[in-house]
Amino acid sequence: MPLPSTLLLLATLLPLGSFTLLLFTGKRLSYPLAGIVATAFIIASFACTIAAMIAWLNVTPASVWGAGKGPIFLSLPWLPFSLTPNHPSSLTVGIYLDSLTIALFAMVTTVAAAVHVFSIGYMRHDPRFHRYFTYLSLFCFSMLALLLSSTLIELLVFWELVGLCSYLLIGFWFEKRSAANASLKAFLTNRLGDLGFLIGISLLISHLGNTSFPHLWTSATEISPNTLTLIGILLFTGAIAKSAQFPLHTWLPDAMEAPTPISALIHAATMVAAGVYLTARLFPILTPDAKLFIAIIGLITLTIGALIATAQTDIKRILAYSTISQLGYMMLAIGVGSWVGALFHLITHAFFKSLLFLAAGSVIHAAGHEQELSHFGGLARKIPVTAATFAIALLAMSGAPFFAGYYSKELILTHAASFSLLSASQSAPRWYALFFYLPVAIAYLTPFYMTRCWMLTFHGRPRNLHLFARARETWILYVPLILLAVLSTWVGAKGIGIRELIERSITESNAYCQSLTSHPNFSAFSTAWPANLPIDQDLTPSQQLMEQGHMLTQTRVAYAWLAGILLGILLYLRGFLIPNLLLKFPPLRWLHIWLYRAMYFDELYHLFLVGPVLIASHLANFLDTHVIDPIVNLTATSIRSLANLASLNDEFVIDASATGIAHLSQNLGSLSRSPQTGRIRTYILLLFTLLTLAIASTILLLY
Amino acid sequence: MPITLHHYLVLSALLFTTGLLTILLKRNALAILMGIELLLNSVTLNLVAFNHFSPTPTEDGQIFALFIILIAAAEAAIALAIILNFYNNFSSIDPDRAQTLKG
Amino acid sequence: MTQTLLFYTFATLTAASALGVVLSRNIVRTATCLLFTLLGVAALFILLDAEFLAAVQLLVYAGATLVLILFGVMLTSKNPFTSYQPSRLELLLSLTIAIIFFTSLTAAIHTLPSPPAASESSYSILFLGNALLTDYLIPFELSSLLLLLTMIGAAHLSNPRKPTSNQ
Amino acid sequence: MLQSFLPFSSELWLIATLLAVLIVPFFTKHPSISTPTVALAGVCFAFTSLFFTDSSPHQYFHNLLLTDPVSTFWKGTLLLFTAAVLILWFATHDRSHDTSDAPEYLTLLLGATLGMSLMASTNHLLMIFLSFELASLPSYVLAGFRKTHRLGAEASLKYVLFGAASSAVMAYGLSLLYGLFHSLSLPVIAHVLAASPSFPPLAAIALIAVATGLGFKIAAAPFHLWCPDVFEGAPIDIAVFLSVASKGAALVLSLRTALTFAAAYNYAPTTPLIALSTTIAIIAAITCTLGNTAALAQTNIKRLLAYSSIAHAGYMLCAVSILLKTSHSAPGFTPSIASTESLLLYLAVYMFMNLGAFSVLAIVHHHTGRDTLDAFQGLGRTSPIAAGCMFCSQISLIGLIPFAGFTAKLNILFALFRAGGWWWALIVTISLNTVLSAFYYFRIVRAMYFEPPSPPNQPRYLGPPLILAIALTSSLILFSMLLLFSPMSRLTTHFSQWSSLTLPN
Amino acid sequence: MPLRPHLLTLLILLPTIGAFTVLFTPSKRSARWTTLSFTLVTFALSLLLLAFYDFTPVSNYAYAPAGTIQLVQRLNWIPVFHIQYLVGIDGLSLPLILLTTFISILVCIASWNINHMTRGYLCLFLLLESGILGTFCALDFFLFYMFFEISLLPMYFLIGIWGGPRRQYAAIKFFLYTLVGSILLLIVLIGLYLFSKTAVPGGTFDLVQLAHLARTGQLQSAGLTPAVARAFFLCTLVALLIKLPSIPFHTWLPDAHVEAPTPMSMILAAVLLKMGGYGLFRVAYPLFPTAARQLWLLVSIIAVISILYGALVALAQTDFKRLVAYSSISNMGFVLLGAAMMTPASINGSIFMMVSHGITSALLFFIVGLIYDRAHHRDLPRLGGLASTMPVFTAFSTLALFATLGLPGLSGFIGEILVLLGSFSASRPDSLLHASTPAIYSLSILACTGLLLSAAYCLYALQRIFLGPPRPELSNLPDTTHPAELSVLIPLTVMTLLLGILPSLFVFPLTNPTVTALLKLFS
Repeated sequence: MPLPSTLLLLATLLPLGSFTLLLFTGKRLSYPLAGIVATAFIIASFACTIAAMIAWLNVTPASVWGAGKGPIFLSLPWLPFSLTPNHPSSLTVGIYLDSLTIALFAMVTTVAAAVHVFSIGYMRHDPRFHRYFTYLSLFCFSMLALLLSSTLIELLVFWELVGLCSYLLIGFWFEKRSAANASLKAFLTNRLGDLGFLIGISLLISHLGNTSFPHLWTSATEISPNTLTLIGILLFTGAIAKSAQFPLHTWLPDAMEAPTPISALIHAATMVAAGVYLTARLFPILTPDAKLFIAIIGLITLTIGALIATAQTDIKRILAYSTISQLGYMMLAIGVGSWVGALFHLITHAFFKSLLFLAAGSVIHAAGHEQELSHFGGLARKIPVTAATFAIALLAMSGAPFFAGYYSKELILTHAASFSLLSASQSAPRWYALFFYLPVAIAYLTPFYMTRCWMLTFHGRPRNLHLFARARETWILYVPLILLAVLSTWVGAKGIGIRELIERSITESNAYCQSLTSHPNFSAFSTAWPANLPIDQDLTPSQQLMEQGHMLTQTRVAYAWLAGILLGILLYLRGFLIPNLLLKFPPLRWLHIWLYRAMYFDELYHLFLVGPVLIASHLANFLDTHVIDPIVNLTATSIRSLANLASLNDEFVIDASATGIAHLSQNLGSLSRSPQTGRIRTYILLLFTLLTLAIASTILLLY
Repeated sequence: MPITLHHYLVLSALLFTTGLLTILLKRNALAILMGIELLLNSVTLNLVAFNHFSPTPTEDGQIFALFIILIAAAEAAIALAIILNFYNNFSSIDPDRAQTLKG
Repeated sequence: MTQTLLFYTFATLTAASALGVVLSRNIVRTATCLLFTLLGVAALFILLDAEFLAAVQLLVYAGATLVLILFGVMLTSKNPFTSYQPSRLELLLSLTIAIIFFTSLTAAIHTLPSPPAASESSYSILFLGNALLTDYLIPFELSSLLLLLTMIGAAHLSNPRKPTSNQ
Repeated sequence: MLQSFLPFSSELWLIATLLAVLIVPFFTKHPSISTPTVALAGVCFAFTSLFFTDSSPHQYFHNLLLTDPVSTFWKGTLLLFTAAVLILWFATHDRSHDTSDAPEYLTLLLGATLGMSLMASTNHLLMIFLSFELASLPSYVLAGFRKTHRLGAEASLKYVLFGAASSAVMAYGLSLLYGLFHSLSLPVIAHVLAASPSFPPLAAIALIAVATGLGFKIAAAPFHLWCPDVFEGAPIDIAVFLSVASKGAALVLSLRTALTFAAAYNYAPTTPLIALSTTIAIIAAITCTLGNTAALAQTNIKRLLAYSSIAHAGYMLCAVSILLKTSHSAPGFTPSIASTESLLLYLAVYMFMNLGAFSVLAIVHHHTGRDTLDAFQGLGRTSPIAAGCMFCSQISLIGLIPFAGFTAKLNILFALFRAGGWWWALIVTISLNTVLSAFYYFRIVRAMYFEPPSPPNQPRYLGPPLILAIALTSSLILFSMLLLFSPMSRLTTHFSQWSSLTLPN
Repeated sequence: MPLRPHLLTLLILLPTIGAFTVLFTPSKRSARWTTLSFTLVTFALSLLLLAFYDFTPVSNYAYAPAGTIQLVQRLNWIPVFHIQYLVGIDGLSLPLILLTTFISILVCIASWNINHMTRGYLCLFLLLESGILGTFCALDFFLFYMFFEISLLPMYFLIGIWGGPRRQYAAIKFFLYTLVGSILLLIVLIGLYLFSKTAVPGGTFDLVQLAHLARTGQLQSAGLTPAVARAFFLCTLVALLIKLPSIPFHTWLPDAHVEAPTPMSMILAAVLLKMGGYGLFRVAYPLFPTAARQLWLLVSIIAVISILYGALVALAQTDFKRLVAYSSISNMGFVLLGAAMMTPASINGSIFMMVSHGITSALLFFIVGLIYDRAHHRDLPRLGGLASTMPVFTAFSTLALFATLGLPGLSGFIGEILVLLGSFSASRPDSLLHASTPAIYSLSILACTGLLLSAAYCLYALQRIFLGPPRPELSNLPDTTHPAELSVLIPLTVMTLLLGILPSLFVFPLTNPTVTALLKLFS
C-alpha cells in the first residue's frame, strides 16, 4: 500500500482507537484526561495527514500516483453481490485518494484538533465529559473515513455514521427536551435525504454493479442521460439533507442545541460540507440538467439562508443560517461548473466558520450559556481575543481582500458571472442572469448580518450586566481561536496552496473521465447547461469569457464587503435602537417576523409532512386494532355466533316453526332460554319434515 | 276393478302417514309408541303385499314381515319399560317434560 | 269381486280406525282404534294369502303388544282419560307434512308398473316354517337372542325395587 | 352348515359370553367381580378368535351373512373397544352396595356389541334390519341404565322414541326395496337398479328412508339431534360406547351399502351415483360443520364430546362419499379402496382418541363428581398424567401432528385429493372444520393448563388405575401412531377388500 | 459410530433429550443449569456443523457432492407414502440453525428468573428448540411440516402459562392463526405428493426432488397446471406469511409478543418468525418457481405494504413491546420483498435480514423485558430520562434501535441494503422477473420509505424512553451491570456489530452458493 494511503488510513483509524479507548475506559479517565487522550489522538492524526501530504507532494517521477499524476485507488470486496444469477461480483470498499482528499483531510484534522482543544475548556464542567470526547472521536473517524471512501456504498456507511454522531452530539444534553427533539429532527431529515441517496445508489448499482468513483466515471456512459439525470438528482438529495440545502435545511438551526464546539466542527466545517464533497465527487457524472437542479437549489439556499440570518437574534442560529447560505454558494458553484471554487470555498469556509462558531462558543461560555444577542453587548472589553478573532472571521466571510473568503468567493462569483455571460451569449432564458446577480446581492447582505451579529455582541453597552460582569476567557479557549484566525486570512487560502491542490485533483481523475468527456451524449458536462437548449459549441467557458466574468465580478462585488460592514455598523451602532425604529414600519416588521420565524418552514413541514405521517400512523394503528384485527377475529366471532345458532337449532329453529314466528319475533333473545328446549318431539318433527322434504323434492326431480 | 298392488301400497302409505301424524301430534309417549306401531304395520302390509304380487315364488316378504312384527313387539316392550322408568322419575309420560338435556 | 269388496271393506276399516288413532284425544280410545287398525291389517293379510301372518298379527300385536301398551296406560296415568290438545301451528305443520308425504308417496307408487295380479300362490305354513328353520335359521335364532335381551332390559328398567347405584 | 359358523366364531363367543354372564352369578360369591371378568374374558376370546378365522370374502347362510376383511377389521376394533369399555365400566362401577346390576349391564352391552358386529357383516336387508335392532334395543336400555337418574331416564326416552321412529322409517324403505326388486340381497338390488334404464322414484324414496335409519345411527347432520342429549344423559362408559361402536357400525354399513350401489354402477360418474355421492358429501359437510359449531358453546364436556363425535362422524362420512371415479381422479385411484381404508383407519384412531378423552373425563368425574369444563380447571397441576392424556386426545381429535388424529385425517384428505374434482370442497370443509374444532378442544386444554384448580388447594389425584391405564395406553398409541403410520396404513389397505361388491354366486 | 452422518439428528434430538432430563432434575437451580448446558452443547454441535460444512460447494440445488445440500441423513420412515426422515443443511438453513442455537443459550439465560413451574417451562422451551431445529434441517416436505407444526404447541403453552394478563387470548390467537397456516400447507403437501406420484413411481416428499420435478416440468405434465400451481403457491404463501408474519395476517404477532414472557418474545421474534421466511426459500419458491414469478407483483406489494404499514403502526404505539413487535412486521416485509424480487442480492439480503433481525429483535425484546422488570410497565409516555440513570443500558438500547433502523455498520443495514439493491436490479433485462421497470422502481422506492419510517419509530422510542429530563419515579432504577444481563446483552451486541461490519465473514460464504443454486433452479 502506498505510503500516503497508509498514513491517511492511520490518520483515520487513530480517532477510532481513541473512540474505543474512551468507550471502555472513559468513565475512569477523569477530567481532563479523556479530553487530552482524544486530543492527542487527533493531533497524531493531523500529523499523519501532514506526513501523507508531504509524501503525496514529493513523489518520484516514476510513480503512478501523487500530486498531479494520479489517485491511489484500492479496493477490497466487502459484500458478495450479484445483479443477476450469471454475474457474481461484490460490493467493494476501499480507498480513493487524490489531492482533494489530502486537502480535505488536512482541513478536517486541523479544525478537529482546534475543536478538541477548545472543547477541553468548553466542556470542563460537564458530567459526561468523557462521553463527549468519545462521540467526538467517533465523529472524526467517520468523517475521515467518509473522505477516504472509494465507493458510494462505503461513503453511505460513513455518511450515516457521521449522521449518527451528529444525532448523538446534538442530543448530548438530552435532558433538555429541545435538544432531544432537535437531534430527532436532524436525524430524520438526514434520513429523508439519505433515502434519495440510497435510491440513487441502488439505481446506479442496478445499472453498473459497482459504485467506486473511477468505475462510475468510466462507465456512466452506459446509462441513458435521462436516467443519469434522475440518478444525479437522487444522489444530490443526500447532499441536500446533509448540507442543509433548501428545502431540507431546517434541521441545521435546530442542531445548534449541540455543544458549540460541535457546531463548529460538525455543523459548520466538516459534516455539512460532506454534501458538497459528495456532489463534487459525483461532478463528472452529473448531467447538465442535474447540475441545473443543483444550481437552482444552491441559489435558493444561499438566498434564504442569508435573508433569514439577518433577522435572527440567537448568535448560533445566525451562524447556522450563514452556514446554510455559504453552503448554498458552494452548491451553486458546482452547478455552474465552478468545481474548484466550490471546494476551495469549502475549505476556506471551514476555517472561518469554525472560527466563528468557536468564537461564539467562547462568547457563550463567557456568558454562561446564554445565546441571545439581546443579552450581549460590549463583550469586546471582557473577551478581546474572541472579539478580534470573530472580527477576522467576519472579514473572511465578507470577502474582504487578504482574508480567506475573498479568494474562494471571488472564484465562485467569477465562474457564476462567466456562466451567466455564456448563457446570455447562447440566448438562454433571461433568468439565467440570476445565477450571477442573486449571489452578488447576497454578497452584500452577508457582511451586513455578520456585522450585525458582531456589533450586537461585542460593541456598545452591555445589555445584561450580571452576565457581563462574569464574562471572561481562558487560554485554552482562545488558543484554537488564534490558530483558526490565522488560517482564515491569506495564509489559509493562498499560503498553503490549497487551490493548487484542488486543481491538481482534476488532472488526477481526468484519466477516468475520458469516456465521459468524449462521449457525444455527454459532452459539455461541465456546467449546468439545460439539455433542451441547443449545444453549438464547447460550453466550457472560454478563457476570454472567464476574464470577462472576472471583470464583472470585480466591478460588482469588489466593495460589497465594505458596504455591508458599514451598513451593519451604522445600523447597529446603538444596539437595537435604530433597527427597532425601522421595524415600526409595518412592511419591514412583517418581513422581519417572516424571516425571524425562518420563513415558516418548520410550520410548513409540520403541516405537510410530519402531520400527514402521524395521521397516517394513527390511522394505520386504528385500522389495525379496530378493523383488521376485528376482521380476522370476525371469523372467531362469527364462528361463535354460528355456534350459538347451531346449538340453538335443536330448539330454536324448530321451536320457532312449532310455536310460531310471532313468538320468535317478539322475544328472540329469550327464546334461547325458552323452557321449551330439548324436546324430543321437535326432534322427531324435524326428522319427518326433512324426510318429507327430501322425498318430495326427489319426486319432483325425478318427474 | 281388480285390486292391484297399488291399492295396498296406497293403503300402506296412508297407514304410514297416520302413524306419522300420531307421532307428531300426541304429547303422550304411549301414543307416540302407538304411532310407531302404525308405521311398522304399514311396513308389514307393504311387505306382504309385495310378496303377494311378486313374480318370484319365494316368501321372503312374509318372512321379513314376520321379523318386523317380532321386532315391533320387542321394541314396544323396551319402549314401555323406558316410558315406565321415565314415569317413575318424572311422574309424567309427557315427553315434553324431558327438557333437562338441551343446548 | 268378493275380493274387491272385502278389500275395500277392510281397507276402509283400517284407514278409518287409523285416522281414529290420530284424531281421538283420549289415550284409551286411541288404543282401541289401534286395535281395530291391527285387526283390519290382519284381515288384509288374509286377503293377501298370508294367513299365518294374520294369525301372528292378531296374537302378537293385538294380543300382546296392545295389551302391553294398555297396561302401560294404566300404570302411568292417574287419569287415563286426560287428553292433550296439540297447538294450532303444530297441527298445521304436521298436517302439511303428512299431506305432502302422502301425496308424494302415492305419486311415486303410481309410477310403479302394475304387476299382473298374482296367481294363487302355492303358499303354506309348512313352506314358511321350513324357510324359518333352514334358510332363515340365523335370523330366527338371533331374534330369540333379541327377545332375551329385550326381556332383560325391560325387566331391569321396570323393576322398581332393585336399587341402582351406578354413579 | 357347521363349517359356515366357523368364520363367525367371534360372534359365537359373544353369544356364549352373553349367556355365561347370565348364569355365572348363580355360581359365585362375588358376582360383581366374576361376571365382568367372564365378560372381559369372553370378549378377549372373541377378539383372539378373529385371528384364526378366515377373513377372505365369502357369503354364508344363503347370503344372509358374509365375511370380508373389512368386517373382520371392524370386529377387531369393536371387540377391542368393547373390552376397554368394560374395563372403564368396571373401574367406575360402584361395587359396594349394588351387585346385581352387573349381569344385566354386561348382557345388554354384549348384545349390542353382537348387533354392531353383525351390522358389518351382512348385505341382506333382513339381516341389516335385525342386526340394526339388535344393536339399538340394548342401547336404549343402556342409555337409561341408571334407573334413578333423571337424566338417564330422559336420555333413554329420547333415544328410544327417536330411534324407533327412524328405524320404522328405515324398515319402510327396506320394504320398498324388496317390493321394487323382489330380493332381499343388497347386491342383487343394486345390480337390478343399475341395469334398469330408468330410476324408479320409489327406489329413491326407499334409499332416502334407509339413509334416515343409517343417519340416525351415525348421528349425521339432520338426524343428530338425539345424540348430544343421549350422550349427556347416559353414563360415561355408555356414551363412549355409543360414540364409537354404534356410529362405527353404522358407518361401515353405510359404506357397504353405498359401495354396493357404486360397484353396480361400476364407479362411473352416472347421475344416480353422482347424486348419491353428492348427497353423502353434503351431509358429511353439514355434519362436521354443525357438530363443530355446536360444540363451541358447550361447557359440559360430555356434551362437548358428543358434538365432537358428530363432527368426527362427519369426517368419516367424507370418506364414505368417495364413491366414484371421474376424469379428475388420480390415475390408479380405486374409490372403494380409498374410501374404505381411510374410513377404517379413522375409525381405529377415533376409537383411541375417544377412549382417551372419555376415560380422563371418567377420572375427573370420579374425583369431582362433575363433568363440566370447570372440573378440568387446573388439571395440569392436580393430575398431570390425566391432563397429559387428555391433551394427547384433544390434540389428536383436532388432527394435529404428531398424534394419530393427524394420520387419520391425512388419510381421508389423501383419499379426497386422489378422488379429485369437486371433492376439493370437502377438503376445504375439513380444513376449516379443523380450525373450528381447535377452538373448543383448546378450551379444555386451556382450562387444564392455564387456569388454577377451581378449589385452589385441590390435592393431587391419580384416578382409578385401570382407567388411567386405558387413558395412558390410548395416548401412547395416539402418540406413536405417526411412527406406526406405515404398518397402520398397510393394515388398513390390507383390510380394505370388499366381498359384497360383486354379485352373489 | 461416526459422528458426521448423525450430526444433524443429534442436533435435533439433543434438546429433546434435554427436555426429558430437565423433568427429572431435583431442583429449579439444577434444572436451569441442565438447560443451559444442553443449549450450550447444542450450540457447540452447531458450530461443529460449521466445521464439517463445505464452504465451496457446487452451486446446484442438489445433494452433495453434486450440490449445496450437505450432511444429509436419509432413512425410510413411512414407506407407504415414501415419507423419509431426510435431514440436511445448506447455506439457507445453516445460518438459521446457528442463529437458533445461539439465541437459545441467551434465551435460557434470560429465563433465569422464571420461578413459576420452572421445569415445565424449560422442558417446553427445549422441545421448542428441537422443533425449530428440525424445521430448519428437514428436507422432506412431510418432516418439515411435522416440525413446523410441532413447534407450535410448546409456544402455545409457553405463552399461555407464563405470559402476561391476556395470555390466554394471545396464546389461542397465535395457535389458531398458525394452525390455519399449517392446514393450508398440509393441503399443498398432499396435493404435491399426489402429483409427484405421477411423475415418480410411488411419489416423493423429498423437497429437493420435488423442486427438480417442478423445474423440469414433470409436475406440470402430471397435472399441476399453472393455475393449480398458482393456487398451491398462494396456499403456501399464506401459510408462511402467517408465520412471517405479514399484512394482513399479522395481528397475532403484537398480541403474542405483548403477552409472552420476555425470553419467549425473544425466541418468537428471533427464530420462530424465521420459519416463515425459511419456508419461502425452502418450499414456496423452489416448488412453484413459475407461479412465484407470475405472482411477484402480489408478493412484493404485500411486502411493501407490510414494511410501510408495520412501521406506521409502530409509530403510533405507546407500548414499547408492541412497537417492537410491529417493527418486526416491518422488518420481515423486507424478507418478503427480497424473496419476491428473485435476484441474487435480494435473496441473499433476505436471508441476511433474517439472521440480523433474529439478533436485533432478540436484543430489543430483552431490552423491553429489562425495562419492564425495572419499571413494571412499558408505557412510553410514562418512561423517560433513563439515559441519565442507566447509561450502560442506554448504550445497548441505542445500538439495538439503530440496528433496527438500519444504521450502516450494524447488521440491520446489510440486509436492507441488499434487499433494496436486489429489488432495484430486478429491473435489469437479464433478471428473472420480466417485469416493468416503473413497477419495480416504484415498489422499491416505497420500500425505501420504510427506512425513513423505521428511523422515525426507533428514534421516537429512544427519545421517549431514554432522553428528556429524568423522571423521579424512575430515578433509582439500577443499571444493567448484572453479569446475567450483560451475558445476554453483550453477545447480541457483538454479533450485531460483527455482522454489520463484516457481513461476509459469517453469512455470505454460506448463503451465496446456495442462493446461486436456488436461482439456477428458478430460471
